[in-house]
Amino acid sequence: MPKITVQYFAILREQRGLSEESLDTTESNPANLYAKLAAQHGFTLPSKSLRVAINDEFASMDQSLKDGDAVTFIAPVAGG
Amino acid sequence: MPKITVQYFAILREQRGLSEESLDTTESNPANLYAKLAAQHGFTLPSKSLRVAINDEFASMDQSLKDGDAVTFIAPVAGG
Amino acid sequence: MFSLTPFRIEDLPKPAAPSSVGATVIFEGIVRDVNDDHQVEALEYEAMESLAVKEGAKILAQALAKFPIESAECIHRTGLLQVGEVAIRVVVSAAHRKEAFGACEFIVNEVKSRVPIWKKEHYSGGATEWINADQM
Amino acid sequence: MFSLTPFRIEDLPKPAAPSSVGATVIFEGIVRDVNDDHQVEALEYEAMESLAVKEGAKILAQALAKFPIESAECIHRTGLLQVGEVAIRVVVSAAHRKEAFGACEFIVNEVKSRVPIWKKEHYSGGATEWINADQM
Repeated sequence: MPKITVQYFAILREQRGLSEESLDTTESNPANLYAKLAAQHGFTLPSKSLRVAINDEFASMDQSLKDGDAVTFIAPVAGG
Repeated sequence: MPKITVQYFAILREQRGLSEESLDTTESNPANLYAKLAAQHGFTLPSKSLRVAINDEFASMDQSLKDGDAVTFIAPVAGG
Repeated sequence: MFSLTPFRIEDLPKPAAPSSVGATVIFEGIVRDVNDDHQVEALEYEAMESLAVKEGAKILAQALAKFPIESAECIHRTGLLQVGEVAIRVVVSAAHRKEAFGACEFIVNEVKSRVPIWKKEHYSGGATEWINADQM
Repeated sequence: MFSLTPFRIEDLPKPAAPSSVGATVIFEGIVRDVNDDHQVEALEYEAMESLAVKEGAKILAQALAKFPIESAECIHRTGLLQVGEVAIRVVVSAAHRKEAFGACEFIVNEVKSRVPIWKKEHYSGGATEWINADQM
């Protein structure tokens, strides 16, 4: 089963209660992975408001995940 | 005859060779006064490119001049 | 240069401009005391540093390609900031002012909408709230 | 405050902003080394001080009436300036950035077109020229 690292920042970090975790998962893409994690941990942000980064690059929510990927779900930003 | 003070700045100051002079003049307004001074001193700026200040306030080129007025012909500005 | 920094931006020197520069426009985004009628005591910024620095550099490169400017820099703070502190500074230099203004505003807008930095408001009374995280 | 000053603008402190300010936009107009393909060595600014200060104050008042901003300041140097020196600085503070940018650009444009300040370029080789005084 592919091993994926998930990083959390800001509201997602607080709702998850940690900054990073390693998961063995069969979810095929970030969208499915987020849906599963949201159900498990009660994330309040809907999937459509998120962007995702894979290995520190912006990516698509339906990009295939492969073993070793680092996935970051990016809540709506608010810099400045 | 009304006594008028004329102040010169920048290119007009250089072309006149002084910063201020007192004139006894019968010219009725700044436009006529400038025409006379331009002919006398070879000012290169056409009257239509100038603005005028009377007693440190912007004024019209056809405002009547009265005794004691301080007149400044304002070449096109170039601040900043 | 796009950088995230823990230092007070106010204390950093501004970049020196080459002699072909005729206009510099500087934007400073400052923590203010009120937002949506809430009394703000402090702001907490959190960044995904790896991607924020990359995305910030991309924005500056886009500004340099899109506008005839000489240089563009952006510094963004992270961590807890008090009211009155500078959270972001953008400095753009150009031969002429119109492009300096345009590029500076472009960079600020893009940073605010694209760079993975998040902001949590701390209100008087102790409540906190992540900005933009509720109304999607 | 609109002021003409003989000091180096770079050495003056910037005004402190009240806590309701979220955005400060600063414009600096700098003496650059080339204009219309002429190699510029220095610029000489001359002002009709009495009227310039009055007209400058009027422009700032107009900006404060036209834009929802908190404060607006403008300093303009006079005398001989070398390449790289700041000739004019405009500082606008507002709750929000859009208005700070708009008001700052408005003030710069108005000062350049209305305030009685003149500029003489000194070229390498010794020639000089009053700007805007030839093509009317």
